[in-house]
Amino acid sequence: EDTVKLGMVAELSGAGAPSGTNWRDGIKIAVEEINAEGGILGKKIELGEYDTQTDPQVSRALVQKAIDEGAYAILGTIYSGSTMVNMLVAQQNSTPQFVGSESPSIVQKGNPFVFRTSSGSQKGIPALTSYFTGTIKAKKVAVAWVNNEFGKGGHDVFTQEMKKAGIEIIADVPSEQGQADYAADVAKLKQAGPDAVFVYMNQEESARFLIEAKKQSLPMPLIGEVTLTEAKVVELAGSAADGAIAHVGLTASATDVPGIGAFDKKFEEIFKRKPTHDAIKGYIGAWTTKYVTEMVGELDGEAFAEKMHGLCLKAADYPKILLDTCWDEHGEMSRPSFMVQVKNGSPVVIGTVPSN
Amino acid sequence: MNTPILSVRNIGKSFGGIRAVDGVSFEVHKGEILGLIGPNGSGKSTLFNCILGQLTPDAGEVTVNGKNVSGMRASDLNKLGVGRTFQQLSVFPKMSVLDNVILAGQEHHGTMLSRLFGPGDAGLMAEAERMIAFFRLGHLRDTLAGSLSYGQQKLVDAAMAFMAGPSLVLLDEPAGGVNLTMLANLKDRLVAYNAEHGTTFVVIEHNMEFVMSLCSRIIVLAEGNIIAEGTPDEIRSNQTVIDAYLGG
Amino acid sequence: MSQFLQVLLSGLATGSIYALVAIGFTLVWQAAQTVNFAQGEFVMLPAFFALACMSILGMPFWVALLAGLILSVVILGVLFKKLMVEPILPHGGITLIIATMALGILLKESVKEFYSAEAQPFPAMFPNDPIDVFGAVLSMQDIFNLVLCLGIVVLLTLFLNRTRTGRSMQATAQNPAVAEILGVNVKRMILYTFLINAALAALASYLITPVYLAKFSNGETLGLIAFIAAIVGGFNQIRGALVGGLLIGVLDNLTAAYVTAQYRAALPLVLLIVIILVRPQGIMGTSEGRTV
Amino acid sequence: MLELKNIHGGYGKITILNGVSFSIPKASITTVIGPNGAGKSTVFKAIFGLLNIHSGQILLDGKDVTRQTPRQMIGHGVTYVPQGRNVVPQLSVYHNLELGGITASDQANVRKRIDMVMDQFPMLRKFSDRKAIELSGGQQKQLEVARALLLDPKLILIDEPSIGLSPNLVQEVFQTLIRLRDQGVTILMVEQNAKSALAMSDYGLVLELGQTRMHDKASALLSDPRVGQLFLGGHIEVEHAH
Amino acid sequence: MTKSSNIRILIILGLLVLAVVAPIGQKNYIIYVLTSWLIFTIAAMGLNLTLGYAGQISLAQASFMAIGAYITALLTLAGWHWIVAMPLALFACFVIGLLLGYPALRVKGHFLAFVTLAFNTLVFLVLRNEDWLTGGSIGLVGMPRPDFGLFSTMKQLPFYYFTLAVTAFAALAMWGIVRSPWGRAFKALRENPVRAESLGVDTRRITLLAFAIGSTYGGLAGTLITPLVQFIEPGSFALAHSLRILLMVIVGGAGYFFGPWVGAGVVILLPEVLRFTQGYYLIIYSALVIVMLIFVPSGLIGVGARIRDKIWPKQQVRADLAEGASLK
Ligand SMILES: Nc1ncnc2c1ncn2[C@@H]1O[C@H](COP(=O)(O)OP(=O)(O)OP(=O)(O)O)[C@@H](O)[C@H]1O
Ligand SMILES: Nc1ncnc2c1ncn2[C@@H]1O[C@H](COP(=O)(O)OP(=O)(O)OP(=O)(O)O)[C@@H](O)[C@H]1O
Ligand SMILES: CC(C)C[C@H](N)C(=O)O
Ligand SMILES: [Mg+2]
Ligand SMILES: [Mg+2]
Repeated sequence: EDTVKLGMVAELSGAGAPSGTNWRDGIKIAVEEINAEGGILGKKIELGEYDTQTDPQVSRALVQKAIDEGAYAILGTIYSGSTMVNMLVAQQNSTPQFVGSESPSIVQKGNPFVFRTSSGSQKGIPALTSYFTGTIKAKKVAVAWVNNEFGKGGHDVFTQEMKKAGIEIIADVPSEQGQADYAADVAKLKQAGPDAVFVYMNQEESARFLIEAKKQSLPMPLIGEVTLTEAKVVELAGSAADGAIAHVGLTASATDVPGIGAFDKKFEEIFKRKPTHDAIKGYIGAWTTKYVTEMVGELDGEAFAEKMHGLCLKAADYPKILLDTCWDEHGEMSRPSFMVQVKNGSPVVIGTVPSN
Repeated sequence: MNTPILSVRNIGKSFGGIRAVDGVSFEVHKGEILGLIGPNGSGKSTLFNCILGQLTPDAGEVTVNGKNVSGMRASDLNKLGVGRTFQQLSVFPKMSVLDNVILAGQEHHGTMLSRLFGPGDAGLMAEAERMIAFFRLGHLRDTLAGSLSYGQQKLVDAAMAFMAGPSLVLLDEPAGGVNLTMLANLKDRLVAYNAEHGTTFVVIEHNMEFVMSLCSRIIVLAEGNIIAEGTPDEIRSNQTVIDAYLGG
Repeated sequence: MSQFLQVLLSGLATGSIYALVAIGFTLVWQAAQTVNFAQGEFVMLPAFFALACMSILGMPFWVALLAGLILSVVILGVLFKKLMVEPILPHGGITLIIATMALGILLKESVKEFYSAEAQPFPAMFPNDPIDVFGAVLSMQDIFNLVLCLGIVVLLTLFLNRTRTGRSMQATAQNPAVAEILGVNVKRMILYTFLINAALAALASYLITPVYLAKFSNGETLGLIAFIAAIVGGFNQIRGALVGGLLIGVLDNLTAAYVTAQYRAALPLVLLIVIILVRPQGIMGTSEGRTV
Repeated sequence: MLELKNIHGGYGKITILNGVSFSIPKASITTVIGPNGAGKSTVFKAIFGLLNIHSGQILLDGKDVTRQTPRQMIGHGVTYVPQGRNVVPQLSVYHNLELGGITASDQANVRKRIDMVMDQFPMLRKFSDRKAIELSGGQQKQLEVARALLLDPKLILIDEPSIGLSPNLVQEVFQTLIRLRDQGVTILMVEQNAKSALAMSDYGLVLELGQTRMHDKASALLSDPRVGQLFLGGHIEVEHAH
Repeated sequence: MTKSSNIRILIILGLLVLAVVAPIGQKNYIIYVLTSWLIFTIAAMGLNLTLGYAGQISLAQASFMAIGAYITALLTLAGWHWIVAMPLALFACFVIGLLLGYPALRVKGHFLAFVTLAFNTLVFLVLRNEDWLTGGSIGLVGMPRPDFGLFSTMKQLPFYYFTLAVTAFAALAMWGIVRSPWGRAFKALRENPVRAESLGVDTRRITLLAFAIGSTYGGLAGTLITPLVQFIEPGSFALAHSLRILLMVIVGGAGYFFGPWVGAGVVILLPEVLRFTQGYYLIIYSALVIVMLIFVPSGLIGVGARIRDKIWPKQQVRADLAEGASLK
């Protein structure tokens, strides 16, 4: 055979479609680039696309299908709820899998074949703690979160962190995925009057929240992780997003980083829109597959997984990794990250956080 | 006579402002064929529905064989041996004629459990076939009841009322739409059944020829009240009844 | 106190949106005796029509809104009636319900594939400037929604009950065979129903989308909640939609603020069950009458 | 006035009418009799455009009206009162009546006629605001018959009007039909209440197994012993179930 | 009569043989899909009883799969054998199904649809929010597949046969139910409950039973989903899945015994077949469903007969014509 198959299993329809399609498009760019450079170990990549409909059961079946059809590695899924289900299948088949999910539990199951493309919230959120304790010196905070696998994971990490830091959580406001009306949530936060609010929701939900927050003129800083300042959220929320702050693993606005700037340009040219961090995650996942496979020297899932553990790739040597990145023995990932704030309708990098 | 098979005491039923049945009392004796007539809207069907558990009367009491059955559910009444037909066509349209007729008898055979594990026809096939043949519906045995003509459905309806071997049957306009020859037949059948099994009938009808020749006693209802009661001859010549109902 | 007022007013505002969608359900029920499970998608779509007109054809906002309205009336009104309702309705309610569910998927996925999977901002017809009401905040748009909803309910109720065309539509829904025998133009009455429904959907779409953002999946929850609102209010009365919508909007917000956010979604459902069991015809509905 | 030429037709796969032919003159009453399931109602449906006609022709005043829609038939001045119950359940009695005249261009006239039929059936006036579904069976039938009188029809097809009506009202309906006939309206009626129906009719028609068997003066049918024996209550031999 | 039932038995045997050989030599994924087809057939069979035969709309079938699945999961995780967990799960579903039947005693049609829909969503919320028991949105993971000593179902193929056996048994039981007087009583309830009641049918009991038995089948499907997927979470039993099962019943042909088999086949397999169309497959799929409902509204099970009628149009004469006229 002169091709190597990769299974791109993602949320191409259903609630997760915005994340999934970005992930797919990021991967598409990577695959094109890799194939232009001669593929992996001289074999061209053949990308299989599998749509989970944002349904965990379907995602599980599709990972099985991708493997049946000869996928050497799986790229996806994004929603933690799905990843939790389908990573078992990849594991049973000793197939390496790059996922775009952030829920802490994913790397806590002892699965040696799963690897993140962004750090889990148990790493991302603690990076924010110093911001709460140091920069804004918060005494009491509130948390508004989306009640799904992703949000719950983040919520739990955040409450633990705050407890450790001795900050009191005075309002805890869960909301539904797909919720449209945030009036009650914001009213509740307003009433409670915390020093800051930690907002942990998917993209559109973040946007709707910000719009309502502005309407009711919620006075305190809104701080998030990953999603809150994403380009999409800013586009949707418009001026309501101004002032929102978030810690992000990757952002297309970090154009100072040469690789990211280039990717950003290319993506916009092809797809006529700004890449989200899911697009960059997919891109990195595909490139890592190439780099590490070529280190191993053959198409061997087990060897690949073994190689990945404890591996660090430097952007200087492996430019398409974009930032220096390491994976630990659980498949958790670390790399430098950014603090971003929305100013005048666009996210601006206001600081970098070293990898932890 | 001994205890009446059906006794209705002071039944009343209103719908909004309309007093459909206004405290009606009467008794039906074992083996009697009683006619119930009256102008449209006089409360005949409502009275039936109150007696048989399809409606809850506002007041009053119903006893069957001396047993108080007020508030009893229709299916339980049926199991006590009370059968009925409805004024409106009331078959099971997407079931075959045969299934319609078997269904009408099956709940009287065996127990709930034995009906699950017993034979599919609950042992009623022969009986049902005979009943169908009697009403000259043999060629329609496997036809869906819903695609029968009006009169044919009326006959299926009547056939169903007899399947369980009831001791009291309340018929709401059995003659409507039935061909005269078949109707004569139906009348013979009622009379024969009555004679053989002592089955009691209460019949609502607007076909005077049918009622007068079938019933031994007739009750006339108007505006929810009994306005006359007597033998067919007495009723025929009762001026109140002629004015309110029979016409000139 | 100001929290309570805020929650109450916001609830009314959201409730009027639910009501706007719910009206479509009660209308289709009263005039065609069926349920359109794609109603949520019917409300999701017109905003995309308008967006497409703006972004692809470069139309100005108000022109695009008009074009979107026309497209909705043609596609969600005329075509829907001709291609789906007419052939399937005679085969019974459930079949049409399933077909409209499939239609919902079709519309949703088409928007996703041919327009975008991502949410889009949508300009508001009215300034979103906050208005202070004793310390609580409402927007112009909120107030307009409420007023509009009331107006539509009154107009539609008058139309259905006070005009001969309206009554012919009801007759068509309740007993199409009889309507036909009496010479009612049954097909035209059904068409009217779906034309009105489509126009209402477009209107609702333009009012909702600035807040909800334009997204292919918007119909899912919206359709469901509006449906529940319609039932709670009373399915066979247009005004039921208003009462149901406002009630659910307010109770939903009150629950989220004061009782439990985790089980917030359960509240309309519990309300639904209670109402159905205690008063099946709904708060404003009338009973369907004699069965024996 | 109305002529059927060798009509064949039925429901779906099943053929019910096997060659029905007859013609009726203007301003006459014709009563159709026959056993249950003969196809009487089916003939009416065929005329009114509600049946799948395989072959044959229907002429109205010499014009071919085969396979026209009910609306077209109404346009030609034909009205139809089907068998069974046919009211619009949730509309009021008054609005049900109004629907009977929905195709008329002169609505003022319809309102006048509504007033007229209400005089004829006082129950309708008394209950004009009630929902039709709430009426008793016979009251609903009165409503239906009254509803058919609101237009100025040339031909009335009326399928068993007597079902559910009290005897005085049956007479009332028959008298109305006679009055209409005298005004020049043609009436085709199915009745199982055949003796009184034939007595007031000009012609009688016997239908059996989807075919016309006899067509004669009503009085001739009434006095025909075979007709009496077979369809008017004479005895037939049937096996008894018990 | 007997000839056609002989043919039917032959067809059934043929299909059974087909079901036995179908997965042999197939990849895991295909076997997995076939297994889910069987499992959803069971769930759809249950709904077909409730809806197709007894005429009671239920939009809660997925929640019974959930109840069956979670009970099985919790018990097998606690070390119980599937064979012990399964009957307990079924019993629970039966009892809860009875309870769900109560609203059906008061309301019908779309009202009932919404009560059941509400129930489905409430079950979902409980499963998601009560994480001390259900694992919340993270779900439960690592449930073992049953091991019957000599026959272990750990591998995909044995698990398929295990499922096939359970399905066959369930189908047989359903066949027995719908052919018994109960089946007739269910239909009578669907067609005319008032008349049925007046003929002695205890419509109350029959309504409750229709729900209870239908729900038990949903539960049975759930007890099989748990070991098949070995992971369960609330989202897999949300409303959309109830609607999917409803779609199976309608597309297959409500009220026909083999309807659910066809329906589940189409709903599960058609998307697989269409997968090659990439992003468009849901569009094509839903369009196909609509077209199907327009042309065969009573379900695919009737397609054969319709095609036969098209190819050999057969006019039937009225049955009484043979008896001859009485008036010559
Ligand atoms: N919708 C239908 N589908 C199939 N067959 C039908 C349908 N309606 C009637 N039939 C059949 O057609 C035949 C004639 O029916 P029709 O209703 O015309 O009888 P009819 O003469 O009016 O009888 P009745 O005196 O009982 O009203 C009957 O055998 C009946 O079974
Ligand atoms: N469910 C109901 N709601 C409102 N009114 C009702 C209801 N049922 C019956 N009525 C009214 O009660 C009165 C009696 O009706 P009922 O049907 O008992 O008359 P009936 O004597 O059977 O007449 P018919 O001879 O026409 O069948 C009528 O005025 C009717 O309109
Ligand atoms: C849409 C994203 C916020 C989802 C997230 N990556 C997850 O882990 O579920
Ligand atoms: Mg009556
Ligand atoms: Mg007839």
